[in-house]
Amino acid sequence: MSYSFRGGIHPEPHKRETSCAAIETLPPPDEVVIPMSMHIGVPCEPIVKVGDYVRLGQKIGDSSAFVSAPIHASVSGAVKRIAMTLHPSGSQSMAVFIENDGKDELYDLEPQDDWESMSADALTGFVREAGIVGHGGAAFPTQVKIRSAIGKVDTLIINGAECEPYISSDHRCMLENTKEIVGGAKILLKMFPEASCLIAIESNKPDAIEAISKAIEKDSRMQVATLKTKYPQGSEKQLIKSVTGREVPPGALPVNAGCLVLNVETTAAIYRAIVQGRPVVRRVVTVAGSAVAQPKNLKVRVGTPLKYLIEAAGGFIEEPQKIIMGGPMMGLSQFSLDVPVIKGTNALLAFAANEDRRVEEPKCIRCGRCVQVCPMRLLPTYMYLYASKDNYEECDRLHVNDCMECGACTFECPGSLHLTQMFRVAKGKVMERRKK
Amino acid sequence: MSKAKLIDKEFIRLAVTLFLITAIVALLLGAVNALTKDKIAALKTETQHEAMQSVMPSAHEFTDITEDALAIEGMGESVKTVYETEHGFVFGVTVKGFGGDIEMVVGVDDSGYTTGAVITSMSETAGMGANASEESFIGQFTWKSGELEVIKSGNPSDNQVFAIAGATITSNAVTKGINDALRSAQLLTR
Amino acid sequence: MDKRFIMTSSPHVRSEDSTRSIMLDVLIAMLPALVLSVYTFGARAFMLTIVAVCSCVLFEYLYCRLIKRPQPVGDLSAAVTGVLLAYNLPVAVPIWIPVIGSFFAIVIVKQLYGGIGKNVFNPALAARVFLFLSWPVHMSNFTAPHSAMPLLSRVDAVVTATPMGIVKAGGAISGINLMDMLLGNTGGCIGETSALALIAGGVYLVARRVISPRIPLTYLASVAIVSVLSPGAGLDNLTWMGLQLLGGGLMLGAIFMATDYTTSPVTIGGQYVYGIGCGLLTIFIRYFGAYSEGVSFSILIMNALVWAIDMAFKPPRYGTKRFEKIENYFKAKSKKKDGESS
Amino acid sequence: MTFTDILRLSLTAVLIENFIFIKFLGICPFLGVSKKVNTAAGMGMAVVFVMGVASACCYAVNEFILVRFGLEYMRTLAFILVIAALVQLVEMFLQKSVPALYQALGIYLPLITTNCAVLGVAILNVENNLNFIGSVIYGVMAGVGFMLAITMFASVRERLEFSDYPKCFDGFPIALITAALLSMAFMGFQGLHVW
Amino acid sequence: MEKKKNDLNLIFFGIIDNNPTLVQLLGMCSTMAVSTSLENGIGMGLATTAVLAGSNVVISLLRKLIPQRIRIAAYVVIIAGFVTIIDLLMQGYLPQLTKELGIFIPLIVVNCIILARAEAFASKNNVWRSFLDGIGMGLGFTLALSAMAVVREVLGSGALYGYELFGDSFEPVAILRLPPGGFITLGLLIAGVQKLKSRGKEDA
Amino acid sequence: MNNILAATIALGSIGLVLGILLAVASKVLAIETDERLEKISEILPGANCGACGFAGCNAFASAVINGDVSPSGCPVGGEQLINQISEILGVAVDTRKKVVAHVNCSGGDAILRRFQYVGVESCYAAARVGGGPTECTFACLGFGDCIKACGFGAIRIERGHAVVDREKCTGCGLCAGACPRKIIEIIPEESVYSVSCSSRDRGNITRTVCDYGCIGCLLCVKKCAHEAIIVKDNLARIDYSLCVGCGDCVSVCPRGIIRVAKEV
Ligand SMILES: Cc1cc2nc3c(=O)[nH]c(=O)nc-3n(C[C@H](O)[C@H](O)[C@H](O)COP(=O)(O)O)c2cc1C
Ligand SMILES: Cc1cc2nc3c(=O)[nH]c(=O)nc-3n(C[C@H](O)[C@H](O)[C@H](O)COP(=O)(O)O)c2cc1C
Ligand SMILES: Cc1cc2nc3c(=O)[nH]c(=O)nc-3n(C[C@H](O)[C@H](O)[C@H](O)COP(=O)(O)O)c2cc1C
Ligand SMILES: Cc1cc2nc3c(=O)[nH]c(=O)nc-3n(C[C@H](O)[C@H](O)[C@H](O)CO)c2cc1C
Ligand code: SF4
Ligand code: SF4
Ligand code: SF4
Ligand code: SF4
Ligand code: FES
Repeated sequence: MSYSFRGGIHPEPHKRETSCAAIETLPPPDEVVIPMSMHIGVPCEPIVKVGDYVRLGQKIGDSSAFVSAPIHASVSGAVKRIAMTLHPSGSQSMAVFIENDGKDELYDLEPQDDWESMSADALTGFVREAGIVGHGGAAFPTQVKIRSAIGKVDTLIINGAECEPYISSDHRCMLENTKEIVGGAKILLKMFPEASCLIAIESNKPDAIEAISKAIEKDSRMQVATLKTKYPQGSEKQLIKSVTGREVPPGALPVNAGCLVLNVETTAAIYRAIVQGRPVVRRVVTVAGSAVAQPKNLKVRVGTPLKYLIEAAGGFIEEPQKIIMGGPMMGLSQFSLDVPVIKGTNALLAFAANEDRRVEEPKCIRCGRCVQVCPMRLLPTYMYLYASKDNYEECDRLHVNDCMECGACTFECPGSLHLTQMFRVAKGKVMERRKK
Repeated sequence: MSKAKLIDKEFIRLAVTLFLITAIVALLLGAVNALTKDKIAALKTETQHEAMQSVMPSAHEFTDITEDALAIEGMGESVKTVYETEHGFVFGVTVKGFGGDIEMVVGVDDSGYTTGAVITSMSETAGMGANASEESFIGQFTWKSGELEVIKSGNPSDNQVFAIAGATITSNAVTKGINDALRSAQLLTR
Repeated sequence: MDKRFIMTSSPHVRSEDSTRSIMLDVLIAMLPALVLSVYTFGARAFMLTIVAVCSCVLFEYLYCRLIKRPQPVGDLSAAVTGVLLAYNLPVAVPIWIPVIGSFFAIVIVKQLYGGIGKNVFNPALAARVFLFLSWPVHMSNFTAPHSAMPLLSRVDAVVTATPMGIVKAGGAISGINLMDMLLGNTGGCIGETSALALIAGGVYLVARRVISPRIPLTYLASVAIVSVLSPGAGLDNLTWMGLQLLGGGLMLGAIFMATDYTTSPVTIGGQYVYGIGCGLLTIFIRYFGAYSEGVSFSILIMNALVWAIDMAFKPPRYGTKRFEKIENYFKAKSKKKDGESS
Repeated sequence: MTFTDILRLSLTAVLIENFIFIKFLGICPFLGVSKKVNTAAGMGMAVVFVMGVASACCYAVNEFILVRFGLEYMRTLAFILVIAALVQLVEMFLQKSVPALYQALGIYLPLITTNCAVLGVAILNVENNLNFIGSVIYGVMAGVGFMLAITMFASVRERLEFSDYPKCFDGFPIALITAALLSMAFMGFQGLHVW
Repeated sequence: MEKKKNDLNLIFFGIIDNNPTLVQLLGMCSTMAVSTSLENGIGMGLATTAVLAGSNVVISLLRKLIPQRIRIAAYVVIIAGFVTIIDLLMQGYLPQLTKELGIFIPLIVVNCIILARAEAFASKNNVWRSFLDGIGMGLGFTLALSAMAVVREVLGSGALYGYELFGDSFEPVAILRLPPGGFITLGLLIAGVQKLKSRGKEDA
Repeated sequence: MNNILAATIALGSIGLVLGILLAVASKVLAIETDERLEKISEILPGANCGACGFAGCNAFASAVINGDVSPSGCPVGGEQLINQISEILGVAVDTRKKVVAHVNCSGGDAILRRFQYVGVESCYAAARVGGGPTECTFACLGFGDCIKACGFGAIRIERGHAVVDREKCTGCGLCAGACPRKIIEIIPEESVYSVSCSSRDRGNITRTVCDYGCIGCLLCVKKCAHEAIIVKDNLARIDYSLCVGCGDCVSVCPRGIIRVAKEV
């Protein structure tokens, strides 16, 4: 039996092209653009000046705020510019431009060979220093997450679900970085001595399940959980529900359900940071979509503009209509290929056709599919109606704020309504209302 | 609040005004009633007479024998009033229809044949049971005798009538009333 | 050419289903009933269906032109309404009946409220009741199967009793054959006589995930349960139940009309309640009402309650205790079972 | 009054001869106070109460004054007077003694004086020759029918807010069309025969 | 002279601009219940007009004498008095119509139009103006009733004022004589009026 | 005659009894009520027709007093009634200077677009997708959230951007709150001139994306003899407490965006 939850959808996976291809390394470009805001929380301040020489892995930005993660140079070379530039979110953000001297001079942190004897607190400190943020998409500073969970968690869930269509970066990492992932999990188990660890993988990745199972064979505290393949299986709340049967209460965090969820690559990053002394300067990005010539998984330096990734994937075979950073369900569409890869970037998609079936006049026919698929058991069709009449009070009463914007309802809607976007608006307005 | 204060000028004004207005209106009404009372009563008998006349045009004198007639064993249960005429009887019949009571007047002559029937009051559905008062249906009940039967299609024999389409209940009810009248006439002539 | 990229909020992919594809599926699912109906009642059944479909589509087109709304005709929902309206007519009705019915269904009941998704009452059913109340004679003029009907000319009253009609009138039960009712070899409206063809359509719809079986099953089950417990007409319990299930417009109503998206609840709990409500009302009207059929009236009445039902049967909020308890209970149970079996 | 009689009276009043959908009594509050389910239900409750009490009082007035003195023709006058005073008394009484109930019902009371349904039920009681218990049951049940109709209608009207009808149908027209469709559905209860 | 003209305008005000049924939306019950035929409609309309005019006059006469607190009770009694008079007269002279209109004759008492005019107009204006207002409002009511009745009788029974209009081939829309027909006709009629009004506004 | 007498006495006594009852009740059961409530109830039509959507005139009256509904909510009473109610409520005659809303953007269709936006048709929603489709991130998006917010129908979209009709605008400011780009300013009605732009981008950028935008050239500042214009963050703003409405600045603006507000 594989674990599951109620609701969810079964989109066409489109993973075949990339999931079998080994990760290729993309050489760093001549210039990287490193935004000072690559995580949820307070943006970093640059701690270098124009003209400074920085080495690969050297810290170039930091913040004293609790919810933040430092930022490191992903190439060695001179700081050319520090200026506002376009961020993948569409807004302007401060960024450090580094001219790559091609030497990749290292500025590694000290590897901690004796990590097994260190305290959880000290280990978390290294997680912070390495600038680790969640690789699962939200880019929440991992150190904050771990710190607030210490002592309150009995289940550690390593999220290898990768439920979004097209993306296979986690899948490849599980096959190629197995050792690092399991190693990271072990470090985490050290920090959570009373917890057991579940590595949760969707059933459509049997090779990954096998590889991880083999690697953890001897460890009694680790176990692989096979998940039913469906979207959004990888979402924290649904994952916790699937594997533990617990529901995270509204507005609460996973710790309230005794769980800590970390993405597989986040876990690997912890291993790399502590055992190898390497901060987050690279990440694996799936480049795919109907407009891309040769879809593939690329290991790229943070700060590489998107156009280099497209180039490495053979360019466009068709005029792209839409560029998406991230998965097709949760990702952000982009209007410029000059924006850089950031720590949370797990995919870059380019679509040639009208894949989201935009129509002239979206109309709800009350088919109820959105209600059936909503993993948060909300009533999207009603929330949409009230939101479109600006009745945010009623939206609040229908718990629009529980919506995690997974997009399942919008995917299913035969009337092509922009449901999820409407809820994003409604959530904003509800918060405004509450503040008043 | 003390009792003394309760009955003040204002209080009296209210009660007295209301009393006066009501009394005056009542007085006027009483007067109007006195003027129209007889007229209304006369009208009532007149309409009744008209209905009876229309189901038995040959008759001129209608004598109320309801009390005696209803005492006879086996009288149709729906028969409410009975008048004797020089050629037969006129029955006031009330049956349960679809939407409530159907009141009709039925004439039966001495030979046991219906001379006619009219519906004087009913609350059947428009377009359905209400069509019962149309000649095409109620007209079927002239010059019939014996036990009548409702059919929906085919060729009617002498003691059969066509149902109103979509209103079998009404048709059956009316027919039951006629049958009751016919049976009662038989008892009375015997 | 415009070189700018398109930007939307996520998600960026959608399923293949559209309103049009769904309606097409419904039309396909209704075909078996039409075929059988043409076999039983002759080409006039087909002709009336075409008239109804064409006039529904035409009225939708004209109305939207008149008030300058974007044309919805392409979504095929008017065609579905047309077919269902025709299925609710006796085969002997004059040709203008489906035309007027279509006008009422599309203009008054559907478009006046804003078109698809906005109407409160089921257009085809409301039109059927409208026609019944306006021209009861035509609307209860049922013909016997295989009595050759003229294709175009006027049909004078022919009147056969439908199975439900016979029961209501307390007539000869011997004339009723459940097998005939399953195959549609009885008097009745164009599309309602063959339970088998309707069920086939229903299975197709469920298989294509166009409808969930929740409403049809609860509807039929509640009728079945009540009727099996309180048989009538001197029949044994099961035959009586069979008669109630196969007779009249129940199958058509339960599978195609109670499931109409716009006029039924969207919540799962709501759908159960709605199905049961329809079932109980139908039985109530059939048992105690004057009219032998209760399906149209009961669905219309339940239509009015749809939003109230939805709001009363909201799914429990994610992460609230009430639900967790129930779920844990079942989990514990199933775990125990697993343990035993292994 | 046997149980069947009561059942028959009740079903007649609630379903078969629903005051709103079939008999056309009490349409003004039905259309006016049905924008929100809560208010509609409150109004319904108030009507049930007043119709029950009015049936009882009018029965008494009819039986002990009008019939006794041969003043049947004064029915309308006597009844409306009783109802008007009654409603006002009930209102004042509730406001003073049961403020909670007044909060719930009180605001609807004034509307009821000029509601055909209340006078209508009093007159119908007399026309149908109902005895005291019958009158009260019919009164209450007709009120229940009103309440059923108005709450059902209100729940549909809340939905109409999201419908998209031509501007000239705004307000009463679309409400009336909706009431027509509901009334059509209620026609299905015609000729109900449970007893 | 000027003033007189103004006063007469009151009548048209009631019939058209401020039609009690179609614009003020009052007195719905009898409007729908008795508009199945033109004869009933006109009968009801005129009966109501008589009561309206009568009660307006009397209330206007007494407006200074009636204490505020019992004014509603007093008005109701006066109106009921007129209604009963009309009822008795109709029973005496128009028995068939009385039967058709049934319970709705006594219910004229609670027709909101009458009390509304008593309160809003007669209690504040002089006798003559009140009388005209009553006539105007009454005629407006009659007009609305007749309009409805024409639609419902012609289409619902194929007749007008009892006279058959069409041959046998016309099959009347029976639903128009039933309660749903009342709701629909009134709904469409008011929609029509609102449309006309808004068009008038746009032109201006 | 007897009958008539009976009628008079019987009905009269019903009236008397009820009159007494009511009178007594109104004393015994009297309770304190808001004086204004009674006053307003008195002048209301008293038809209790429910046309206002409230359960009767009294309910309406208390709603008016609580400020839940405007005195114009009674469709029966007409204008005269509205005035009377306002009088009773003592709604103070507004002595403040009238203010109106003004949309500080002249771009509209003339602004370059960064991408094609598809989605919920509202400014708020569009502004949250990639920072909004207009190349100028300060510009009016033209989906009319302000129109929806305005209860007086005072705003319309013209050439792609919102325009306020000063006649209808009451200065309530709801539109300003609804605008996600915060470009609606509430200004004195008498003020005639305004810099209809909100771009704080540098001049060279503004110049490339919009035909109108303020480039912060300071010409108006220099021209203004009353020091009523300041440029901050590349954007000129008029200080209305200093502006005398001379119009000197209008002619010097190279972008032609200092204009008579009514004509924008
Ligand atoms: C203000 C804030 C505080 C948070 N605090 C914690 C925390 O204390 N512990 C934790 O595990 N996660 C914390 N999170 C992270 C969320 O639980 C979640 O992991 C993160 O938002 C990404 O989740 P997603 O990828 O499912 O969207 C916090 C998030 C926010 C926005
Ligand atoms: C709808 C939805 C789908 C998600 N899918 C995945 C997924 O497939 N894989 C994953 O690792 N995280 C996924 N996430 C993010 C997780 O909720 C969670 O934030 C993450 O696993 C926490 O690990 P991190 O902090 O290391 O990123 C998803 C989140 C949402 C809201
Ligand atoms: C709204 C409605 C009104 C009805 N009105 C009548 C009626 O007035 N008279 C009647 O006999 N049957 C009436 N019926 C009952 C049905 O028409 C019933 O099917 C019919 O009486 C059976 O007769 P049939 O066998 O001719 O169809 C009514 C049914 C409904 C639903
Ligand atoms: C499963 C299904 C059932 C439907 N049933 C009906 C129906 O009973 N009557 C009808 O008029 N339209 C029906 N339609 C068509 C369409 O949804 C209907 O016209 C809407 O009510 C229009 O808003 C149906 C559509 C679907 C998908
Ligand atoms: S999925 Fe779309 S069409 Fe269906 S109910 Fe939800 S919003 Fe409406
Ligand atoms: S986007 Fe929100 S409402 Fe839609 S399915 Fe996901 S959680 Fe539910
Ligand atoms: S919302 Fe208020 S301030 Fe804005 S335009 Fe309308 S009336 Fe003026
Ligand atoms: S002024 Fe603001 S709210 Fe109005 S249309 Fe422009 S961007 Fe939208
Ligand atoms: S006329 Fe107003 S309630 Fe009947």
